[in-house]
Amino acid sequence: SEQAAGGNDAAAEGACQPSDVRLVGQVRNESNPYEASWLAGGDAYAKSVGLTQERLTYDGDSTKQQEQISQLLAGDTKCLVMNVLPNGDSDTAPIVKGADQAGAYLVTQWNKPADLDPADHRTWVSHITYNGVESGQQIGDALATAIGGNGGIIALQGILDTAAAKDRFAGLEASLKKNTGVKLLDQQAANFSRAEALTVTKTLLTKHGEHVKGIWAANDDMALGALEALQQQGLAGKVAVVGIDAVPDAVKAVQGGTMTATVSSDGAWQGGIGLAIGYCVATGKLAVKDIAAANRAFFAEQFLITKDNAADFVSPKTNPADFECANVFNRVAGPLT
Amino acid sequence: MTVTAGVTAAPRRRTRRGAAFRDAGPPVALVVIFGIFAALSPQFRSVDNVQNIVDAAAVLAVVTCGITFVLMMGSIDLSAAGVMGAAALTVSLLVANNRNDNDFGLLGILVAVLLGCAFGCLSGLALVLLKVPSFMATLGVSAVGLGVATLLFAGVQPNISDTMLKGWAIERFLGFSYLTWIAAACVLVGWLVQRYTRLGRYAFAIGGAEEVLTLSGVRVKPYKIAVFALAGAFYGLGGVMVTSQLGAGLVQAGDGYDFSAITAAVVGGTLLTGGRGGVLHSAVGVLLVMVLTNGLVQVGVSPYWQGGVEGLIVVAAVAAAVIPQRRRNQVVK
Amino acid sequence: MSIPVALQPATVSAKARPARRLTGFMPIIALAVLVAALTVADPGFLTQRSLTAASRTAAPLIVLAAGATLVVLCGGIDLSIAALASLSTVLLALWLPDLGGLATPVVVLVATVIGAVQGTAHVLLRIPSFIVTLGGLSILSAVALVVSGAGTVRVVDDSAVKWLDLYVGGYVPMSFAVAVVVVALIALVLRVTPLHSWISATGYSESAARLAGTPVDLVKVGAFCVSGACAGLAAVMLVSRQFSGGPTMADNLLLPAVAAIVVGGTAITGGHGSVWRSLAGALVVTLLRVGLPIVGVPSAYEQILYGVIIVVAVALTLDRSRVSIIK
Amino acid sequence: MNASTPALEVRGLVKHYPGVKALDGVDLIVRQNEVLGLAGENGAGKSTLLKALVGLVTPDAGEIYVRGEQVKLRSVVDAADHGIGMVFQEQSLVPNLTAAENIVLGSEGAAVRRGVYRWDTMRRLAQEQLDKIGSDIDPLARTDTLTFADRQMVEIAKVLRIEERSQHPPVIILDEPTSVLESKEIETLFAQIRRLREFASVIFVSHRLDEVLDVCDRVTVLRGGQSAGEVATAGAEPGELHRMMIGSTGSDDHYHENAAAPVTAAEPRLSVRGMSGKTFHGIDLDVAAGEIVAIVGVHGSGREDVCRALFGAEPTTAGEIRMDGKKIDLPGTRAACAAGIGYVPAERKIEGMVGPMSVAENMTLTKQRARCTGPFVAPRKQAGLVDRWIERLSIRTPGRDTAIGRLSGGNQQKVVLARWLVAGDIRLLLLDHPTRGLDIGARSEVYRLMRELAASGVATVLLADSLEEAIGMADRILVMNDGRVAAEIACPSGGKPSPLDLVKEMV
Ligand SMILES: Nc1ncnc2c1ncn2[C@@H]1O[C@H](COP(=O)(O)OP(=O)(O)OP(=O)(O)O)[C@@H](O)[C@H]1O
Ligand SMILES: Nc1ncnc2c1ncn2[C@@H]1O[C@H](COP(=O)(O)OP(=O)(O)OP(=O)(O)O)[C@@H](O)[C@H]1O
Ligand SMILES: O[C@@H]1[C@H](O)[C@H](O)CO[C@H]1O
Ligand SMILES: [Mg+2]
Ligand SMILES: [Mg+2]
Repeated sequence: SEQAAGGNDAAAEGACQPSDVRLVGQVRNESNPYEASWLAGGDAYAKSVGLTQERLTYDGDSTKQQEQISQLLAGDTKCLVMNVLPNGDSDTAPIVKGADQAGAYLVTQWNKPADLDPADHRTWVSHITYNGVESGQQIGDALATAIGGNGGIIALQGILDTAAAKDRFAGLEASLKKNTGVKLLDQQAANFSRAEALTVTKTLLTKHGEHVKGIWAANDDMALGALEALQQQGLAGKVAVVGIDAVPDAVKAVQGGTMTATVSSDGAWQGGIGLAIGYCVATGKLAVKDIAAANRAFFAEQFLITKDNAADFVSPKTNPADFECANVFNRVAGPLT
Repeated sequence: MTVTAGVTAAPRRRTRRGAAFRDAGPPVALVVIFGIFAALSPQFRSVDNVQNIVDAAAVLAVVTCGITFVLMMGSIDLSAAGVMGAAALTVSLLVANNRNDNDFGLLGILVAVLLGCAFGCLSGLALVLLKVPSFMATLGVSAVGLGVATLLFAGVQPNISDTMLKGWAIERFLGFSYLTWIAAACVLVGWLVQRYTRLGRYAFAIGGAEEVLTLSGVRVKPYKIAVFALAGAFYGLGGVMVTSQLGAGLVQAGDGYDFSAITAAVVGGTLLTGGRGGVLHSAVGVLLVMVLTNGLVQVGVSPYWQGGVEGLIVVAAVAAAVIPQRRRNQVVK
Repeated sequence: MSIPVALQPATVSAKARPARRLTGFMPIIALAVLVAALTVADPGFLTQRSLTAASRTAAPLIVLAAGATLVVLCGGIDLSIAALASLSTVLLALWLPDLGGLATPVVVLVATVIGAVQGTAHVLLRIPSFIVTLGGLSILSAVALVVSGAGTVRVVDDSAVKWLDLYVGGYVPMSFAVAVVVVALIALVLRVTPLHSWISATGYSESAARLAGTPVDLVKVGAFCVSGACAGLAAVMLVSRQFSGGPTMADNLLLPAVAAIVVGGTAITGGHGSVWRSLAGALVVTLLRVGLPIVGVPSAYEQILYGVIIVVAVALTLDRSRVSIIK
Repeated sequence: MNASTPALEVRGLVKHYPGVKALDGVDLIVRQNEVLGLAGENGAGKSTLLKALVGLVTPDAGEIYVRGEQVKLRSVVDAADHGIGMVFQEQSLVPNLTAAENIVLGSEGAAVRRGVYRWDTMRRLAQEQLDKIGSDIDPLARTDTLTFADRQMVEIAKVLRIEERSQHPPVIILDEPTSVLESKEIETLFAQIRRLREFASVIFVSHRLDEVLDVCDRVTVLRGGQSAGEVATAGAEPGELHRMMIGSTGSDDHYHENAAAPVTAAEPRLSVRGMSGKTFHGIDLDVAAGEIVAIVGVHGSGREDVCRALFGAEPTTAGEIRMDGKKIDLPGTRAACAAGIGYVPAERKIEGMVGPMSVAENMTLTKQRARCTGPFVAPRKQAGLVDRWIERLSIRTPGRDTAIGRLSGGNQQKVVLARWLVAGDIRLLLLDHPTRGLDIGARSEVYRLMRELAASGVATVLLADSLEEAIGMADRILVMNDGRVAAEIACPSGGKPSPLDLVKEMV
């Protein structure tokens, strides 16, 4: 026989009482600022509609994420809304399949294989991400400008087998093609980790010495680790550093001039918007078939943050209006490419 | 009542003491590997880089120092990651920081170290009272430590502004950072404890023949707990040092240190079955591991392969070190 | 010679047996207590669907733990199982398009061979299994990273592994059934052949076993082979539920697998234990991993509870009469 | 305390273990300044009684009096405070500590102040103890670098710390201290015991009854956990003791020399040419079917390693080994087993048996085929086989499923021997101290067994426990000295050499 797990029928779509909706937010852990702000954003949204968000964290462990999802889907799924950060590209497919079968409304963020499309699914309402190639290129360009278009840089890569790491590095390569005076001296993986970035940077600094004029990091955590390394080598302020995520410490560093640029990823908004989209569909305020194809999988708006505009991002304020059913797609920057 | 000896003192037979041949393997391996990298890469052999290697070894050296005492007893300790995380958060919230108005300076550091000590006690108690094998007891304690760290983290990254603690990573003395000197002091203290205190010698003896200690009327349990507590204190200090390096208290401060420390200790010649090795052995092991990680980057091995090559060399180094000691009916677990 | 030492077997059975039997059932008791506690915390937890999901979830962990149990029984440890499983998911995903149904046995075979290589290195080079397999872990991870191109390998046509996602009798996940069959098979083979004696003798006292002519080296290499094969099979299960292979997919299952073995009551020092115990242990660990967050324990407390419960569980299940010194 | 108060008195001591009554109301008196012998068969309860006297075993009933005062001994420290100390049956030193540390272990006194070692003081304290027994061991040598005999000396030096600890004359307990010593070392030990008697009381346990009679003033015999009587040693005969131990008359000819058949086989069963290894060089050795060849030599003569090398458990660098004319390669113990070679190691506890496993499993560990049908274990077949051998060797065990670790030493040894016999395909037996720690009865049975095996054509290489044993059992004796065969002495029934003949060649 086929499946034990039952599902809701499609006819039930949009038939939920607002008070029956179950909101679940799942991220890797609560121990980094970015994901903590995500969950906080989710909590705030849930509160605004008189509900509470169930928080799930899986320690960056793919198998644990799957296990939690299947256990979740084995419970009451009638009005279940999930806002999920899949650990890696490969984790999205089984989550989508499980949600589909159980009839749970699902919004995924960041990671998704290119050939998997929400439009082919019933309850996978939307996939949201930021354009990694674009952000990688933007900070690459900013870095090139900061070092005067000439000189060596080193790159710190994220976890090698994630789309975020690959896209951002592809963006850097595009930027390098444009800025021919800039030379990539070395690239090492520091796994999105502040501590690893510190040691790797120190090693690369001794390896390349004076030639290092800039450091490109695939996220802010690594950029902050690289900043510490510079400080310990007495090079703080002499080498330009760029990152991505706009975590508060990085924005402050940009403001203070120790970092050159970062790109906004708005954790609090991400935590709220996924739940909002699902809630609107579950309660019938938004019908899946009415959602434009371009909004089923989209890049969210992101901004390059430099010294000029850093003040605006020091404390990212989410606007409750963003989460109203009519506005949930306000921050769409374009369809996935 | 003592009766004076009826036999006159016999002239002492001399037995050779001091460094044994079997201990020579790891230092030789260290020199060889260093030599190879030095030949391959001019940057590698630069003074700056040697300083960099030693500086980078500081935290691992402190953690390995602690784990060595546990390994000498024949137990194992996987709690470093959790304990370091908890200590990192604790210290970053107690010294001057961006989250609260605390500014306890050294006292805060002391509290973090004592917290590590307390976690070590927990592991020891679970082993001694509940009779849970240390592998599991310390794994459990690590989880508890991470949980406590996450609670303290509470969503906002604590950054430290305490100039002394930050200075540890930045200020230098004779070319090496203060952290490196702290690590050197730890190794020295560890060595003294190992050689000149009952705690250290009993840890060594417990690994050699625990049942004999009991037969001699030694109560082993308090020493076991004390060893785990001592190790915990070293991890606590390790967490503080990571915080100094990163300028922030991270829940992940101890990520990966548990297995790296065990690897370093074993590469240095400490046996997992206990009763052999020591703090100096482990210090050599730490340097060996750090030379490898640094050297592989310096000679430009692809990041994809670095872990694999390192694993291969570690296995080869241990294999080479055990060759002189191979016997037919030797037990290798 | 007649010596009036009291030898009535009656005394033995009256006093020792029930206690022994109770410790034998401890893993099951721990499991039952845990399910009860979770149900109290969230009455909705104890449903057929929920248990079905949990057993499906547990399947790869059971298989991984069962295989590694043999190595532990021999007195060693295999830290490479999870990395080997990750590599196997990559290989399976890469080979499925060309080999189809044949890919599964081929991957299991390759994993077995990798296990054999590590076992051989351990016995020939006399390096502790902890170090060999720790080295193996990094090497296998590097290989997985390289052959996968450091990314996920999608399985578009999963028909060859789909059978593992079916349900037996509508309720029992096929993967769980397979896991139970694997455990039963290993247990049966051990029970009806001299292998059980050989493995326990090796684990309790390697030197005595060797001098009694036990093929200690072969037994150990064999244990590593089974451990490898099980890692391969666990990988197949993961691919069937994940529709892809990834170079780090199973990495985080290492510590849970070891925990499952120890929570089952198998002595980490070797000799005493069984694969059945590991099955129960794997279920306990799975329930802790998924149960705690699902019944609403917040993340930080979840870790604290996990640490405490797992220590208490081991305290309950370990049969101390069989292990003289706990390290 | 007046001079007639016993130093130590035990009344009605009882100790149960599951399935066994180890002590069943034992009474014992140890007078001041006497050496009391304690004799009894394996499993009679000697060690259990002695452990109760040092607080390691808590008796279920009974009283202990020290110098007339009733005491409860809760731990070794407790016993030491009452002046009672013990050298255990199995060596109990920490191998990776120095001799000095082992000597002061548990009562470091001035050698450790506030947890900090004072190596000089420690060295001096240890030196004082070693001087007492006239040993020239370096106190700062690691214990595992010492010879077996030296380690035994360290144990005795250690137990003598009692003197410093208690204000009273100590009671020193020696549980089978001689079973691992050689005759010269035994002489030294006895001198020490006689010296101790000057100021202390000693309890001495040995299965060598002549020794017991030699060094003790009085012997108490235990049987089945009860006191079976006592004998003043002056003028007593071993036979008399033995009778008390077993409750009936034993045979006088322990070695069953009459049962020895002349060796007739022309072709040697085992033929070794030029075998060399780390500790032995150019060994030539022939053993015929049905022949018992003993190898004698002092510690370090290399005979143990020769024995292990023949079993493939010790690497060789040169030489050739043939069984029945067929060359065998010995990469490991498996090949030796397959060639019909069996080995009984001296270190029974560590190398001979797997303690937590059952008698049945230990007995069938090697010859699995004997208990299997095809590749499968046949429980019925195994039960029958094991029970048959339990009966045949009169192994005293609650049952075949009892863990071997819970049997007495002699019975453990019989199980280990039986391991090689269950399949009936043994051709060469290598016996390394097969009677170490066995009582006379058990020993006699092992000898009978060796005779039976020889009669059925099994070749035997014996590393005997004593020269007498070697002479009594062997058809031929090889003397090893410094890794080489120094002499070969024929030893036929009726034409036995004297121990002196052997000693001449050994040094
Ligand atoms: N005079 C001394 N001062 C301080 N410690 C001593 C002294 N003599 C011996 N020791 C201690 O005794 C131990 C054994 O001494 P020895 O030098 O013989 O062994 P070792 O080969 O160093 O042992 P290992 O290889 O285990 O370190 C030493 O490790 C040391 O701690
Ligand atoms: N810890 C124990 N658990 C169970 N039974 C035990 C234990 N210790 C001793 N026994 C049993 O108690 C009895 C007496 O043993 P004990 O060791 O005192 O004998 P012994 O006279 O010293 O023998 P041997 O001469 O072989 O050393 C034996 O039957 C033994 O099996
Ligand atoms: O946490 C990481 C990084 O911070 C990055 O911003 C992308 O998302 C996750 O992979
Ligand atoms: Mg040394
Ligand atoms: Mg005894």
